[in-house]
This record gives sequence, structure tokens and C-alpha cells, in this order.
Amino acid sequence: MSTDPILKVEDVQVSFPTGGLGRRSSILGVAGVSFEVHPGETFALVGESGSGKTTLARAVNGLQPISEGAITFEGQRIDTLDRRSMKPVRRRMSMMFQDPVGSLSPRMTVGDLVTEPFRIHGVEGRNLREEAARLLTLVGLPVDFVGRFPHQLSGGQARRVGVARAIALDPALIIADEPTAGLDVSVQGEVLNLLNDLRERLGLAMMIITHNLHVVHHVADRTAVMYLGRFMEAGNTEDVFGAPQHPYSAALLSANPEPDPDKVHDRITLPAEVPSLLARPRGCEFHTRCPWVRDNCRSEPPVRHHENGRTVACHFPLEPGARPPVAETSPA
Amino acid sequence: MSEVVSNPPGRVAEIWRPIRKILREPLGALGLFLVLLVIFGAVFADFLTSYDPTRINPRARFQGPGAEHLLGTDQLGRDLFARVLHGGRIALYVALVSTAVSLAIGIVLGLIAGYGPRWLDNLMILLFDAMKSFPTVMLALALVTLMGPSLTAVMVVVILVTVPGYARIIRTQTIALKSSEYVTAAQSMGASSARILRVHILPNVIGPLVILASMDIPVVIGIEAGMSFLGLGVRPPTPSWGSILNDGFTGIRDSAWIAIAGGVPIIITTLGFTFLGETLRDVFDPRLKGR
Amino acid sequence: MLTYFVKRLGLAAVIVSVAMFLLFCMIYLIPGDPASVALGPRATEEMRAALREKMGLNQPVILQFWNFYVGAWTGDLGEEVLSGRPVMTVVLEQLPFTLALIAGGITWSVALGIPLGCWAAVSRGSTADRIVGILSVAVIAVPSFVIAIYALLIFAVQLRWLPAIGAGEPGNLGDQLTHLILPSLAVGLGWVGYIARMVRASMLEVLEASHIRTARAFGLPDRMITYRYALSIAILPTVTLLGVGIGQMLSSAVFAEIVFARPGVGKLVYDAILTRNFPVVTGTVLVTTVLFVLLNLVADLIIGALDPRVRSSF
Amino acid sequence: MTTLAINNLNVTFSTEAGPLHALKNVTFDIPENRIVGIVGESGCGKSTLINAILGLLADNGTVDDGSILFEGADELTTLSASRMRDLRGPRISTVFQDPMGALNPVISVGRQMINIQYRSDLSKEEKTQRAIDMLELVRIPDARAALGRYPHQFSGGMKQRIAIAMALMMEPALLIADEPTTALDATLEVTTIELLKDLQQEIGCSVMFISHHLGVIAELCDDVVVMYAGEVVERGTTRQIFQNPRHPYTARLLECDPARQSERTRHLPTIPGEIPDLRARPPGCIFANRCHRVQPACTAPPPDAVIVDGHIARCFVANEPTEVGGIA
Repeated sequence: MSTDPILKVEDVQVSFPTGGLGRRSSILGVAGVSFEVHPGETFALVGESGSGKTTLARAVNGLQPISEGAITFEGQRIDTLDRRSMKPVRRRMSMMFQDPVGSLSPRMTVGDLVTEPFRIHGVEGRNLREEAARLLTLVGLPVDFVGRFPHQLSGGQARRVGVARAIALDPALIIADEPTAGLDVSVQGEVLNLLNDLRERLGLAMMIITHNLHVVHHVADRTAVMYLGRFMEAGNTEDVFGAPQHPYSAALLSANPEPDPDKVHDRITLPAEVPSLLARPRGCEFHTRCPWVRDNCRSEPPVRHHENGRTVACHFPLEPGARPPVAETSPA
Repeated sequence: MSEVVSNPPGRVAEIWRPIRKILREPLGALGLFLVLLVIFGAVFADFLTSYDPTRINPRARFQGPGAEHLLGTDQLGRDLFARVLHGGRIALYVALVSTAVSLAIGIVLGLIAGYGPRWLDNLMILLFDAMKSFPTVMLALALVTLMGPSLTAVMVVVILVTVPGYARIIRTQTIALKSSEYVTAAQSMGASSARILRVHILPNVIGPLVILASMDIPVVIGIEAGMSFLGLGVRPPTPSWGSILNDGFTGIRDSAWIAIAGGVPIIITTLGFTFLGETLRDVFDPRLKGR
Repeated sequence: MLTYFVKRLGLAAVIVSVAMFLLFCMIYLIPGDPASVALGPRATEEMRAALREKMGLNQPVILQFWNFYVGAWTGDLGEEVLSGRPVMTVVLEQLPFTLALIAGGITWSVALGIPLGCWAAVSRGSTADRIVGILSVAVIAVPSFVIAIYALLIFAVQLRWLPAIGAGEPGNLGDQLTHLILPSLAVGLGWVGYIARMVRASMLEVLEASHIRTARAFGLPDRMITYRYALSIAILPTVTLLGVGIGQMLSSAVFAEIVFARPGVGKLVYDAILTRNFPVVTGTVLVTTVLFVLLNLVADLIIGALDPRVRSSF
Repeated sequence: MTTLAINNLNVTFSTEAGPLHALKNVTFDIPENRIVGIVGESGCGKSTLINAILGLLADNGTVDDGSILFEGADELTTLSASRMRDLRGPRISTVFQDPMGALNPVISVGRQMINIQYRSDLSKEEKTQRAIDMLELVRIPDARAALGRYPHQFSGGMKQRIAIAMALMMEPALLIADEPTTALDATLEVTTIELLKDLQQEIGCSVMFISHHLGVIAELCDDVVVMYAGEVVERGTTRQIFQNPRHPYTARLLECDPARQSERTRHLPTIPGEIPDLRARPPGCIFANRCHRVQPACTAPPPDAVIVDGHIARCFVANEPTEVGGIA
């Protein structure tokens, strides 16, 4: 971590208004999150649906106003910028959205789609036809795709068009929301490899939002695990995967079926379902489902432990290989 | 919305393909034929008959259809065939002009309501709903009483009645598209609101609306004919299908041919436009079925 | 359910208020002055001034609107220009005839439209489906007053099966119903088409839904799937459509009442225009608007009662 | 005994652009009391296969050839509509992918569960009790009250469990599960799989489990059928398929799953190319255009090579040594 971070997120909260007339209140979609992304690095946000990972990504990209905290990008505070002053920032930070085909405007050709950033930012002195050809080649699509429409593309091809558009203006950071969603296993690798090649060749930083833990394991340098809008655990991917310290990360990792019929599943089963954001649990957010829950988890929010670039929000961080206490007491 | 990079291939083929698709459907072919027939009659009215539609001939009153007067004459001895042809001009003029104006206003208001701030949307929706809560003919009667019967009054009524519907459709679709991933993607690239509306939203909402509006043309023709039937549309000597029908209705027991001369063109035109509109919709936007 | 009802009622009141405001704006903005309209071209300047004074047209605009607004909510719609009777009384006298006509129109459209739509949906692609489709489109396309005149011409003038004019002898229900058949058919025929199409389209959509596939996969009988699983959902947009349809039927009723020389608000407003009785015109517009909004509210409440999702979202 | 025996099944859809051969010479068995996984990527014909078994093929689809024999007695491809309806539900039942849309939104859960038992002679109270028992079996809290509620009042995971309860209520001989966990989060997915496995053992039915998720298949299934572009390219026991894949497609598909790479790698394996247009099937091997072991012989239709009894791969080189694992 010797370099300056390209993106610095400090105690960011995002709140959504709820309720109608008379009983106006709000819920926290993101409840105080801090992290940094450094040049050339891939940072992954992992969580299940409703964890707030997409909201956080949209907040970083300036699509979602934040209610607390600060977002600094390339040394500039960006959460306070208005739309006009945000525009130059958008040349340096591009975002890819979940649906490979749905994130492409249906009545525009591939050529128009990949060169749209040039038109939006009024980039002068470039031949758009040549740019389109250059970008398509870069992402491994045939140049004659310029005339095609999104509905004529397969999921993988559409995803490549999205990548081409994201790198068009040589950004410093790409935010990819579920880059492998809706893609077959045999195509997922292509997209991830492409993103990784581009990251190495162009020296980009990347922020990947996903629920797919296997993908994270291979592509991310650092990983943060989100639950109900908060980081449960963050750190180097290999550390988190090797020895999760937060019960939720441990459960999530153990819940990951592996394609090996002889694998003995030593699983941590979580009782109950994810609580609604409308009724955020007191104390530790995870206590309603935590197999290791103790009394003060129910009343006191946990302090974050920082150690060797690793953060855990838990009163009682797990030792490597820890098993739920229920399993110990049950007859073997 | 091809801007710079690619050119759509084969312009001529682009025009012919939809027409061929319509002709393949029997109902579409019939609709197209009827519509062309009405347009032909209206455009070439002066060549198709030598009678002046407004000339009164006391010696030729109440003549039934025959060789001299193809569709007969009315209570003032005016040739009904000439009146029907010229009435077609009025009907088409009102229908096309007011629908076009409504569409333009409806699109602008709908985009503003759909993409603008929340309070403006709520206000506009309230106005649209209030506007639509007047029964059409009641509102028309009230307005015409004030403005006096005229073609302009009819067109104002049509526009007031149809704009809220168009605006609502555009608004609903704009709101749906506003949260679509490709619009969010454009925002994330820094596109201005004007560009998003022009490049990403308008091309995707306008097609269905134009088809729906084309299906409203028979409704507009009905409003014009209805107002003229009540004596609140075009002023008396000018022929309109509605006023011919009224002339026929007055003497329906003795001279039914006048009512037939006034009503059949209305039926032909409304059926023609409806069949054509239905086929257009089925061919180009099957999702709209049942609206 | 109660909060749902209260919310919908409040919204209806707001819409009626805005409609009143719009109506007032139109009257105020459109060139032409209600007093001159009422008195006709031969009136002297003094007469006009006197009537303007009486109708309150010399007051500031805001005050005029306020009087109009408060009056309307309290049932005071002004007085008839000539007889001086309260407009509200006159309108309410005529309203039952129009309501009967619309009820007749709804009966036609529901009784024919829903079964035809179901039949077409279940036998999709068959000749029956195509015929129902073409007929629906045709009756929708042709304006209701043309249907009214031709129905009169064929069934009353030529075939003499049914009476041509009037609403029937007061007190004689059978006679009144016979007099209702043709006018209500003219009002409702187009809506037979609308309803049939809507039922067909939403049936087809629902039959494609995955829960219907699940029901099929459980081997439920076709009749149960069609009528209990699919129609109970497909009927919902039809109820909304019918709510909207009532407004158009009110419009058609004007023509039907004139063509069949029936009493009713349509005939009332038409005669009022010919006699330049302007307060009656605005009064009738307001009453019918409120009626329309209320009936739409009823449609919404029916939806709320039929659809548990709507019920719990409020 | 075999619960379901599919032999040489061929299904074609007529489309505007010509006939689409969606299933070609599909053969496999679902033995009694076993869970058979069907694996394949998009366009492999999984949904067509389900619809063909259930007799719910779209109007433009026809079974050209082959047979689907259920419990050795009923030939599903030629069965009358009424007999088919009698089988669906009590003997063959289904859980579909989308938990949100699988239940009727305007009918209460209890009513739907009682409707399914319409053939049964039980009294209304007994039917209600049966519904409550089933909901308790799939761990729906407060089952009696749940009967009165509507689907939108349950979470996605609960809806899927209710769907499973409905599917197993009549104790069918065959349960078809079409990607039942795909729409669920990882933690819910594993609990649902474990639940399904428990219920299968308790009721003793056969399960046809369709999924694109290799991990789920490996954990749950006894046998695996690998499909590609409407053909069964390989089938065998789960161990045979996962530990000794003989068809190049199976081998590459397994490699592509990032979960198979226990070593962290920056470069993930892929299968280049696209699935061929099923309206213009190549005469030879369907996978030839993407295969890394393609040979001149592959332009002819490949045989169903038997590796060991019950392990079959539709490939010319299935019995040759491979670079991954295998004999070498």
C-alpha cells in the first residue's frame, strides 16, 4: 500500500426515504463503509442480495447521493460535486452494469454504443469509425460488428461491447457490477480474462461487485464481505478465503457447493433469513443468524479490529477452522 | 438513431418491407385499401364529380340514388355524392392535423413528466387525470357553447381530449426506461439529460405511441362527425359526414338514403383506419396487443 | 382496506377539485362571455351588464372561482337562466334516466364481452377466435351515434320490433325496459368489443404465466385452471377498463338520448346549449364528472377486493 | 425398475426461419430412487426436455421420434391428454425455477394446496391437515396461519420451499426440479438443496434435477447427464462424470468452473466459439467447431461410446487417453 489510493471511501452512508405522508423515516442501504482502491488493483465487494453492494457501487459512481461520509477519487472529493463538475470525473471512472444486453441502448448500433463516450465528452480530433474498430479489436470482437444491434448479440458478445465502452476514454478505475451475471460458465472466463488483461495492459484499477465467491477468489486482490449495508470483513483475498474471521464470511464460504462429489461438506448452516432493512437488528447486525452469538452481540455494535490490512467487525473473531458451538455440543 | 458510425442499409427495402408485411395480412390489406379509397376520394373530389357540394337545387330535393345523382340528393337538393367526397376532406383534415398536434404536445409533456422532478410529475399527472375525468362529449359541448361551433373548436376539443392519454403513455414508458440499465449507463458516462432523452429514451418510446395514435384516428373522425351531427362542428353549408347524417336522421322514416350516405363513409373510414392500425401494431409491436 | 379506501377517496376529491379548476379556467380563458352567450346576439348592453352582475362575473377572478368551487361542493350549481330553478335539481331529475342507460350498456358489454373474450382466448387461433377478433375491432371502430341511428333505422323504423322514441311509460317497468334495449345497445356495443379484446388479451397473457404452467404441471383440470386460476387474474384489467369505459359511455349516452329522444342528462345539456342555458351546461359537466370519478373509485375498490396484492400494498 | 426411460428422443420446433431441431437422439434413464442431474449451458435443450416429458410442448413443437416410458407402463409421447393430466401432480410433479411466479398471486397458499388434492377422497379437514404437515416438513414457521396467506407475503426462499411442499404433497414417483435454486442466494441455496435431499429420501421418489451449477449437481446428484445443443454428450454416475470426463465438452466445462481451480489463477479457462445454429445442425459432431480435440472423423455423426457399463460419451475419441487425468 505504498501508492496513494485512487479511490478512498470514508464512512459512507446511503439512506432511502420510506413511508408515506405523516410517517416519514429512512432506512440505511449502506451503513457506514470505508475502503481504498489502489492503482492496478482489483477490489471485490461480495454479498448476497440486499447487502447494499450495488448501492455502494452506484454511490461511488455518483449515481446515488450519499447521506454521510466522503468519497475521494484521484485526490478530489467527488461526493459533493454537482452534475456538471462530475462530468470530467466520469472520463476517469467508468461503470459496467449487470445485464449484458440490457445495459446497451436497444436502438443503437454497436459502433454507436462503443463510441458514445467520445460524443458525450465531445472528444475532438478522433475518427469515430477508427475508434470503434480499435475498441472492438481490443475486446476481441470482429470489426464488422459495428452495424449490429444489441439484440443480435449473445450475452458474452454484449458484455464485450460493454467492456469496450468502459475503456473507451482510458479511465483509471472501472466499476463492474456482476460482470459475469447471466453468462454461461464457459463464457464467464472469457470476460474475466479480458478484464484482467486490460487491467494489466492499461494499468487500471478495478472494483468488482459480485455474489460469486469462486470468481472473487481468482480475480480479486482484496475482498470485502458485505451484509446489511456494512462490511463484515475485508482484507487480502487469500487471507479472507483461507481463514475467515467473521462468522458470516465463514458461513458464506462454506455455503459454496463445489464441483467435487467426494468433497465432505463441513457446512455452517445459518438459521432464519436475512432481516429486512426496515428492522435493522440492534447490536451486531448479524446476531440474528450467527451460530456463535453471545449476549453482548445482541446489544452492542462490534468494534472493528484492524490488523495487517484486515478488518473484522465482530466481538469475537474466529480462529482458523472454527466450528459452530452447536456442533460441538451435539452428539457426534 | 444511427449517428456517425454506421449507415442503415438499403433505404428502399426499408420502406417496402413493412408494406409487404401489411399486405400479407388480409385485414391489413383491406384496411389499407379502404384508407386509400377514402384518401383518393377526398383528394380527387373535384375530378370525381361535377356537382358543387353546397349548391342548393330546389327542383331536385329528396331524390333517391340514381344515374343522375349517384347517392341521391338531400332536403335542399344538394348532390350527396359530392357532399360525401368533400366531407371526407374535412374528416381527414381534422383527424390528421389534430392527431399530429396532440402527439407533439403529448410527447413533450410526457417526457417532462417522466424525466423531470417528482413534484412536477405529480402535478402533471393530477392535471392529466382531471382532464380525462371529463366525459369527452360533455366537455366538447361546454367548450363549443362558449367558442361557438367551428372546425377549430372541434380540433381544440380533440387535442384536449387526446393529449392527456398520449402524455401518460410517454410518461409511464419514460419512467420505466429512466431506471433501465442502459439509461443508468448513459448517466454514468456523463450524458446530459437532453442527450439521454433524445438518444436513449425518445427513440424507444415513440414507436408504440405512433401506432396507438394511428389507432385513435377513427376516434377523432368519430368526434368530428358526432359534433357535426349535433350541429356543433362545421358550419352548415360546409359538408361533413356528421351533418349529412343529421340531415338523414331528421327524415329517417321517408328518406333513409341520406342517413346511409352520411353513415356508410364514417363506417368505411373508421373500419379502414382501425384494421390498418391493428395490423401495424401486430406487425411492428406485438407487445401492445390488447391496449 | 380502510386506509386504501380513504386514500382513494381523498385522491378522487383532489381530482374533482382540479377538474373544477380546469373547467373554470376554460370558461374564463376562452373568448366568449357566459352572459352574452346566454342572452344571444339581440340583447342590449344593459341586459348583459345586469346578467353579469347577477352571475357574479364582475367580481375578481379568484373570488369567482372560490364561489364556484364552494358552491359546487355544497350542491349549489347556480340557477337556470330562464326559469330560475336550481341547476342541481334539474340535473338530478334527469340523472336516473342516464344511469339506467349506462347500466344497460354495462350489462350488454359484460354479459357478451367476458364470455366472448374467454372463448376466443381458450380457442386461440381458431376461426371463432378470428371472427370474435374482427367483430370486436369493428364495433369498437364505428362511432356509437352511427350505431344508434342505424339500430333505430333497422329495428325500429324498418322491422318495427322495438320502440323508437322515449323512455317508456312511467311506472311500467316492462315498457321502460323495452325502450332501453336499443339505446343501451348503442351505448354498450362498442364496449362489448373492448371487453372481449381485453379479456382475451389478458387471458392469453395470464395463461402464459409460470404459475399457470405450475398448475398444469400439477395436473389440475382445465376448467379449474381457466376459470379459477386464470380468469380471476385476467378479470382485473377488465374492471379498470370498465371504469374508464363509463366515461365514454356517458359520452355515448348524449347521442343515444338525442337519437332516441330519451330524457336524460345528455338531452338536458343538448337542449341547454340550444337555449344557451349556460349554467345548466357547466352544472351537467360537473355532475357527470363527479359521477365518472366516483364510478372509477368503485372500480378501484373492486380491484382491491379481488386482488390481495393491491390490498396489502396500501 | 426404471422410473423414466427416455430413448432416442427427437423434438423439432417449426419456426419462421425453418425447422429447429431442439433435441436430437436423447437417451438416458432415471432409475428408481435416484437423483439424476441434467447439466448444460443456455441453449442445451433442458427446458424442451422438461416440456416434452410433461406433455407441455409449445404448439409449434413436435416429438418426431423416440419414446419416454414412465414406470415401464405409460408412453408419455403418445399418452392421451386426460391420462397425462392424471399423471401430472400425483405421479410426476415439478418445481420451476422462478419462485416469484410459480404460485398463483390471487389465490391463498392453502387454497392452492387443497386444489392440488382435488382427486383425493380425503375430507376437507384431512386435506388441510396434509397441507399443514407438508408446510411443516419444509420448515415454514406457523404453518396453519401460512395457509391463509398469499404468495406475495412470503420471501423468495419460503416461496420456493412452498413450491417444493406442493410438488411432494402427492408423493410422486418422479420430481422434476428445474433450476430450483438458481434464483436464491448462496446461503439459501445450500439449505434448499439439503432440504430437497432429505425429502427425497423420506418420500423415496426419483428426482430429475436440472441445473447449470456444477457444484450443486456434484453435491446432490447420484447420476449426471451432460447436455449440449440438444444432445446428451455424456452420461454416467456423478463420480464418473466429475472424475473421469470422457467427452471433450464435459472436460472443458468442468475446467471452466472457477471453483474447480483450487489454485488461485489469474487466467481462467474458457471454451471459445459459440453454440451452432440449431436450424442448421452440422452433419457430424455438434461440438466439433469448439472442440480442442477435433479430428477429420468428427464430420460424421459420432457414436455413443461405452466407457464402462453406464458411462457413455457421444464422441469418437472418448476411449482414447486424455491430457487431463485419465489413463496417463
